[in-house]
Amino acid sequence: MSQLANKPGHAAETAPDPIELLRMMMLIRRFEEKAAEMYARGKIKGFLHLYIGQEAIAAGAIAALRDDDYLVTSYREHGHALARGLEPGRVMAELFGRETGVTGGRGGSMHLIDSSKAFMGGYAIVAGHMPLACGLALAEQYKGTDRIAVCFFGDGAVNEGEFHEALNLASVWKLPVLFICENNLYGMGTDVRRVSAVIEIYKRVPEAYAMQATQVDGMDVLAVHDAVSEAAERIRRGDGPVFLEMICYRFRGHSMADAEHYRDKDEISVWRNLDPIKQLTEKLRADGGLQDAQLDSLTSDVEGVVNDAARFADESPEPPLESLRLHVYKDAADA
Amino acid sequence: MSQLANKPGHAAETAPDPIELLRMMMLIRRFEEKAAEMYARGKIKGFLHLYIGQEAIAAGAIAALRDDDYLVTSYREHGHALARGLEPGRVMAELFGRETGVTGGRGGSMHLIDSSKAFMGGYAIVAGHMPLACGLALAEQYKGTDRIAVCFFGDGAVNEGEFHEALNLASVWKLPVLFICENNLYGMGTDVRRVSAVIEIYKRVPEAYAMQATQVDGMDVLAVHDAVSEAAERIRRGDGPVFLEMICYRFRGHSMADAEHYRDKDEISVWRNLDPIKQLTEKLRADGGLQDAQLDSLTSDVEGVVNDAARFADESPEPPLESLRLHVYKDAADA
Amino acid sequence: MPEITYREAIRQALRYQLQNDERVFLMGEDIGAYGGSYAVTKGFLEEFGPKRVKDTPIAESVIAGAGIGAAMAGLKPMVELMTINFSLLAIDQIVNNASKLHYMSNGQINVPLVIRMAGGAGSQLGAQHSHSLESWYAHVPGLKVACPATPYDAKGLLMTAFDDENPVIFIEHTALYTLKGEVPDEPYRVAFGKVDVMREGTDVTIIGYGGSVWQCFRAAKTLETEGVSAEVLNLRTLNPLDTDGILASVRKTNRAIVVEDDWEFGGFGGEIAALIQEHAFDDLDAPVLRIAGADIPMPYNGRLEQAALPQEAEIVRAVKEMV
Amino acid sequence: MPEITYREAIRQALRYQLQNDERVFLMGEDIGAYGGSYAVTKGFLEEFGPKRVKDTPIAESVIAGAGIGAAMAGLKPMVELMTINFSLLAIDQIVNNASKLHYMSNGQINVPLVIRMAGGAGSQLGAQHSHSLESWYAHVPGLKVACPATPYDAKGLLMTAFDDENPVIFIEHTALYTLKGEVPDEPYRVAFGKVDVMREGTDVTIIGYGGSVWQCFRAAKTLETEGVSAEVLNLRTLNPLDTDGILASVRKTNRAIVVEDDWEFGGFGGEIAALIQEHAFDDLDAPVLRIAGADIPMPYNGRLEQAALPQEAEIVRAVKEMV
Ligand SMILES: Cc1ncc(C[n+]2csc(CCOP(=O)(O)OP(=O)(O)O)c2C)c(N)n1
Ligand SMILES: Cc1ncc(C[n+]2csc(CCOP(=O)(O)OP(=O)(O)O)c2C)c(N)n1
Ligand SMILES: [Mg+2]
Ligand SMILES: [Mg+2]
Repeated sequence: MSQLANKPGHAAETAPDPIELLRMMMLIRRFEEKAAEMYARGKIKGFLHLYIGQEAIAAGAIAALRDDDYLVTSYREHGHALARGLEPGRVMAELFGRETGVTGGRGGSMHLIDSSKAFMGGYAIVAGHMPLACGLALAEQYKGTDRIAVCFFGDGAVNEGEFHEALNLASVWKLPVLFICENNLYGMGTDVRRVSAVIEIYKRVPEAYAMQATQVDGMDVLAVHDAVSEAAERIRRGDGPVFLEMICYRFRGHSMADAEHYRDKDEISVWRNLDPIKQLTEKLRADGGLQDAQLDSLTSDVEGVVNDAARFADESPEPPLESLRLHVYKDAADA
Repeated sequence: MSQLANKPGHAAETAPDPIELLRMMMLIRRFEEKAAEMYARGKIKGFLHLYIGQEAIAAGAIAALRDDDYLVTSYREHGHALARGLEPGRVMAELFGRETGVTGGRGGSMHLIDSSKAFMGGYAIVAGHMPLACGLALAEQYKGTDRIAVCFFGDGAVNEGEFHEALNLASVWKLPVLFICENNLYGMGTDVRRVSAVIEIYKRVPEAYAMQATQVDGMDVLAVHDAVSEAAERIRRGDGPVFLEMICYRFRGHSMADAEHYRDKDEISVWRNLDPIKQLTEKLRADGGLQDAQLDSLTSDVEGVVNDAARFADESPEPPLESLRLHVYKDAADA
Repeated sequence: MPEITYREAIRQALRYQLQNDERVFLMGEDIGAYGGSYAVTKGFLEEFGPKRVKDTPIAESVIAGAGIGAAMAGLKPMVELMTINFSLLAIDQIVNNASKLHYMSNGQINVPLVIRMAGGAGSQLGAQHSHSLESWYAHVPGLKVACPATPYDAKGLLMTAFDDENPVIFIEHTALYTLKGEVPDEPYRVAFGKVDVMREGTDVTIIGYGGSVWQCFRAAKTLETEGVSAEVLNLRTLNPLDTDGILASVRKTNRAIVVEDDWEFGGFGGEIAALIQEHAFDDLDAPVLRIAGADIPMPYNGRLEQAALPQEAEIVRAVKEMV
Repeated sequence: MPEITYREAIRQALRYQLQNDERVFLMGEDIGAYGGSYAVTKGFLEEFGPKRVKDTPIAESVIAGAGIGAAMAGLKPMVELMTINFSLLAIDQIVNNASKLHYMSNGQINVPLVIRMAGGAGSQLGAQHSHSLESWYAHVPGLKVACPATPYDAKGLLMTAFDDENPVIFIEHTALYTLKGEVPDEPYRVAFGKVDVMREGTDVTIIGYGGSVWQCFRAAKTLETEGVSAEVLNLRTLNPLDTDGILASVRKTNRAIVVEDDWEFGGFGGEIAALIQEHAFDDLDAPVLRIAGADIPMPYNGRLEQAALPQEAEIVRAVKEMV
């Protein structure tokens, strides 16, 4: 089996650096705002699903994982990609559909992929990536490594058949998968209460799948980090899959096309008060762990990164027309 | 809505007649034995899945339902068909593929259908009929009747995505469906313990789907009858779906093609001792509710019915070749 | 006649059905509170209430299956699967139950169900959201498949779909929702299995369906300026297919070209070409050509996407080489 | 050369792969303790252990998806979906993930996955268990589709499938498992995308794949006794398709007929007919004909079932009318 075993990745299961978490959340936020702006200017097309409001989850969870732990996620995945360290410029270029994008402009916003960073993709079929997470985990279990696979998905995915099939298989085979449900209370315009037999989603898991499941405050990046650290450690030990429900809220519409008739202003403003960036900033300031100057420098740092990303994307060439039929099949010769 | 509402069917939720239940179980048993014989003689082809060992469930459950409650079930459905009162001759003729069969020889063993008796079919895609049960129930809820839909399926179906989607929808919409899982401990050669995250299947239901779920001794026809009566009443009242797990055992292989390497003889003989027909016979004899003469007459009665059925089937013509392309589409003119 | 959009035309048919047939109800993801992902059912929940307009969980198999079951019980459900891409998750229900039950039951049961879905590409939605799989559904006996290309067809075909006693797969092209055209206010039907000769011509027959009809139409106009008279056929339904109508046109023009968004290899264009050469072999002055989508997963980039889709210019070029 | 069955030939390829490539494992419903529903993997669990031979729950989507995921992570899974009928429940995984990931990832990821399934009809399994949907898979860019017709092909094509870096849909015909033929003991490959000229002839080209090859072959023998020299092509793979090989034969015989079990309307035969008439129009002395399954759900009754499937006699009759 030696040829198969990967060298262990960087161990991340140590205490989090709150400033680093703050910076990442700020980066994601600014990146998404910029993406929205670029969408309005017609630089980005198709569907664009912003992660604004949910930054604590990607930032906290991914910081608690090892660099070589596989990530698979949905179409709302810019945050996860940035948190995993994909270059902001190449991510923005992908949204622009440029040759320098992480998938050369082929995938677009919904399909960011960087396998060199074990970022195995954003997927646009609700719950369709959950079986892939099982397979990635199965492969590592087979090879005998201690890499794990982490699967992010929404509250809407929970009612799909593939959710059920994936959780059952992961449990029966004790696969090293961490399931992270980002429950932002809505699947498009559908309130989770109207479509899920049980509203506290994590409660659907332990009895049905004999799997440990916990609810986490998804607006608190430190809580997310802790819960994921603990879960990852357990999974890495070989104790089987874990399910975490992260309660959160998206501050924007489902996609840029959403007129948002289905949520009321009060609800939104309650949640905006729980803004994960605001919460952490306030906490750090109160603790004395963050000075004004430091915050300013983070802000301008992030601003610079995002502006550079947008500039890089805008200056990048489109993929050549001749590449149209490339990579439909992999040739043995490519190997 | 008046044009839609059905007149109420025959109310069956009364005390069961144990002799009638015994007779039905004996009929199913003899019918299946005859079918096996006819298969061996090449009169029946394709797949044949016998119900022997599980008779208490079809007999007990269906006797507890109203005649107009919809039934949908799997490919192991001869017992359900007979219990619902489909003519044994026409059922056997269907297995023979004859014109006089319940679907004119088109459906075969796996697809018995008699809509005039609300027997909405046997289906051969594992769990694929569960959504249909939701739809039938939805229609009656929509029309405002108190008919319910009853869905029979195996332990193997529980891990399919459609199981999950159906249970969730039924719960969210409070559909009048009764889910009856016939847990005979194996899906083909696969022991339920190797593929289900939780072995006591009913335990997978209440927390995940907010649905009442109970385990029932599926070898005890009276227990089955009682559990189904109670569940049906609850559902008919509008209190939403119910899930019953019936623990049982099939005495024969999965289908006629099964070499049965995966079960050991001891296990089989333990279960054969729990034979539902034997159990009820002994109980009734002990109670004085069944005399030898009566048992003999039941035996010969059932024997006669089954022999007649086989003769009827054998003497029936094959469907004419000209009918090949009939009923692919329904013409408005047919209506 | 009033000019309305393709979207509005579909809305009119749905509203008519909801108003006039109590057996009709709508069911699907985000068709109610959200108003439909393409805004087709906007306001319907308010107008008709939650009994007639049902928001479902994201669970395509049970949505389709529950629609089939309700149709078996005598209702006339309209199930929206949002897009053809998601219909793959419901395809077992459609193929194994909806299409077969009438036959399997020897005519006892039928499934009067309309399944609506948006298909097609062109809005940079990437590989998983850009399918045109009409050919798959057209291949399945027991199903009917309608692909409206105009607002007039959209309303008329949908009305006919509701009259049908069989499952109808109704595929709307995403790029057409804002297209305007003349549509009578009153209810009317467009027959299944009858091509619409959108433009008469004598030199070549250009055949399209759904979105591709418009590339055919524009190509025909361009060809006219270059002295080529092209007849344009809008198929309207793929199953039933108006083979006679196609052959009649080809027997007149002696040349045919099929245009579709779907992948060329193994696509529906092959069926049409095969039928034409089989039944009008001696009438053909040239092989039947196909202009279709490139045989690749759809790229996100806009230029690549357009290059992967059939273009007017390609049709013009192909026809000019042919005549 | 030893004579072994088609089943045994598949077993040999699987055993070879399990013995020689530690990345290979098998996964599917009842492939272990039960021995496979067509006994293809009988004894493998005992021989290779549960790590290499995995019995799964009945859950086709996650079986396929887990296979894709494991392939993404560098393994070489062989997923058995039992039959093509059940593959409909996994088709979203196959179409939206397996076929597209290499392209969507711009070549970063590939999915070296073999998906085996039994297809075809003829054993009275009824409407839900009698599909031949090869054409659907052949239509999807990014997938390869192999349909072995002989024991020799079964082993050789399966070996090639394991060498391939792409997802391969490997469709075995249920009626062929007991067919015997000569198969070398040692490993060998049969190339994808090369037809096998099973019989040379000059008057007509009869094209089949999978099970239908044998109807073609028998028809050709009968035709010989009636003075007609038929060339028989066994396609071996539908995607890639050996268009050149087909055209070379048709250019020689000037007539072609395609035979397949699948429904005729919208089936793969249409693609072949379309390609032939497009590229060999001037070589054709008659239209390309198709003999295929009747466009109906499959009836259980044996006589009706046979009437719904292509028969040798029909091929003979059609060829005689053609030449
Ligand atoms: C199988 C499938 N069905 C429907 C859709 C359309 N759709 C896209 S996102 C979405 C809502 C998903 O909600 P959730 O899982 O809660 O994720 P969120 O968008 O809230 O992050 C729907 C219905 C889809 N992409 N895939
Ligand atoms: C979707 C699907 N997958 C696989 C099969 C093959 N198959 C037929 S029966 C069966 C086992 C089902 O077991 P269970 O649900 O326990 O029912 P039982 O046969 O024990 O009555 C399997 C795997 C099928 N028919 N449908
Ligand atoms: Mg959500
Ligand atoms: Mg079972």
